[in-house]
Amino acid sequence: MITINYFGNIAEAAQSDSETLDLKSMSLEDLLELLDSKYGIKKFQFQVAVNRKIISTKQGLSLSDRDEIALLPPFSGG
Amino acid sequence: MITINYFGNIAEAAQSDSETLDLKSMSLEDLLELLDSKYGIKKFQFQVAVNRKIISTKQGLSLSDRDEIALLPPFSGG
Amino acid sequence: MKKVFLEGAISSAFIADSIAKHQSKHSIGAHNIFLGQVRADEVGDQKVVAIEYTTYEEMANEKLHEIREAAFEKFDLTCLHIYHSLGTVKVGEICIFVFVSSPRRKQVYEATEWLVNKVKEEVPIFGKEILDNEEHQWKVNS
Amino acid sequence: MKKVFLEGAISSAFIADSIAKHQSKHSIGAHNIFLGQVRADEVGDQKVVAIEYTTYEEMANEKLHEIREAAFEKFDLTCLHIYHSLGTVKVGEICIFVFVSSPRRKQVYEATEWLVNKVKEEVPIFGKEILDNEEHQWKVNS
Repeated sequence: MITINYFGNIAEAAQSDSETLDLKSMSLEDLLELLDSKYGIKKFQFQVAVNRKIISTKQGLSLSDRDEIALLPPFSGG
Repeated sequence: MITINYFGNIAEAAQSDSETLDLKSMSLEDLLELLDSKYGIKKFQFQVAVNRKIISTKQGLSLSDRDEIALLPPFSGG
Repeated sequence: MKKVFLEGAISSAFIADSIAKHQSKHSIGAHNIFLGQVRADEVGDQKVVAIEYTTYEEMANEKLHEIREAAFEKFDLTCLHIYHSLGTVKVGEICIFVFVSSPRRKQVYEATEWLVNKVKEEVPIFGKEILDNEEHQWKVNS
Repeated sequence: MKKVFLEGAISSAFIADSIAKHQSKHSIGAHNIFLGQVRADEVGDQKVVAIEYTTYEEMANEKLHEIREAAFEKFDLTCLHIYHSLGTVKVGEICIFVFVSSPRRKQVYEATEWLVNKVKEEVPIFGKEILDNEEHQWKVNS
């Protein structure tokens, strides 16, 4: 099971703050394709965090069970 | 009449915050000599303000009636 | 882990209380405080009336911990505090409070500036600007 | 002429009140505050327990007016406030409060630093450090 957290305008598009997908493993690339087909996320600017660390989406990462993914629009604290 | 204001360690040496001298005019240099003979002010580090502006003591200034002199030790606000 | 996130605006009473708590620390000679206040920015013919803040709190707390540690390495500080609002903060109210204390004043300004920039750039906080007409837009830091 | 000199220490309630007064100014986005606190410095085997401040008030007010004007020329500020104690301020208490507000944060740190340095260097204020044993020495800024 993979948890995906949504924030800002992506949470609006997903109409949810969070969901879980019942997958044992998947590449990050495939996950992002899947989410784009569901919510059209590619039109947004965002970074990806895996287990609360920002990672490059180009490094061919494999996600595994219990990973926590977050799609993070540009930070705008302060 | 010339007013002289003392601050910090110079006020301590003069045992006063302020005094007036009944003079119509005098050079600043002579005034400082007079004050040194009374209070030993030359052992202190200080600047001189005439009418609330800091002036150079080397410019041969003549003081006149109603001038307000101040002997200012190093500033230590804050 | 020090608590950073507060629900709603940061009150001047809260700030006063933080200041007062430092009066028993007699090695401190200088404090610097940054406060961010919500501005009534114009957006077309509308105005911002409030910002609603959300965060990815677990990640934000990890990041804030790193930022704190790095600040103590980088600057000569006695203590530092960072507070940020979550939820609704109205125009004129305070949404971020960064508080740095040191024996001497030299580094406090730079330390505060560095901390505020780090929080804005590296901590996952998201601001939703609420407009007059109840529409909204997502805040972008400049 | 704005009032700068206050009798005794500057309380956290006074600071909170100053902050709260700015909440109606909706163009402000950033505040920076500097607070100077009396440190228990060691002097031989004695410690500083308080500082007694005096000033040449007429000259100080003229100088502070010049400094204010120059700060508004130099930095993009909405408002600025400077307060300094006279009389006795005990260890741990606050003796100077400089408060700068601006639409944006960029310049506020530098503006505060510049103002604090100007006050220390150019305003005729004199601090008498009172020691444990009731002796004193005249404060020298570093």
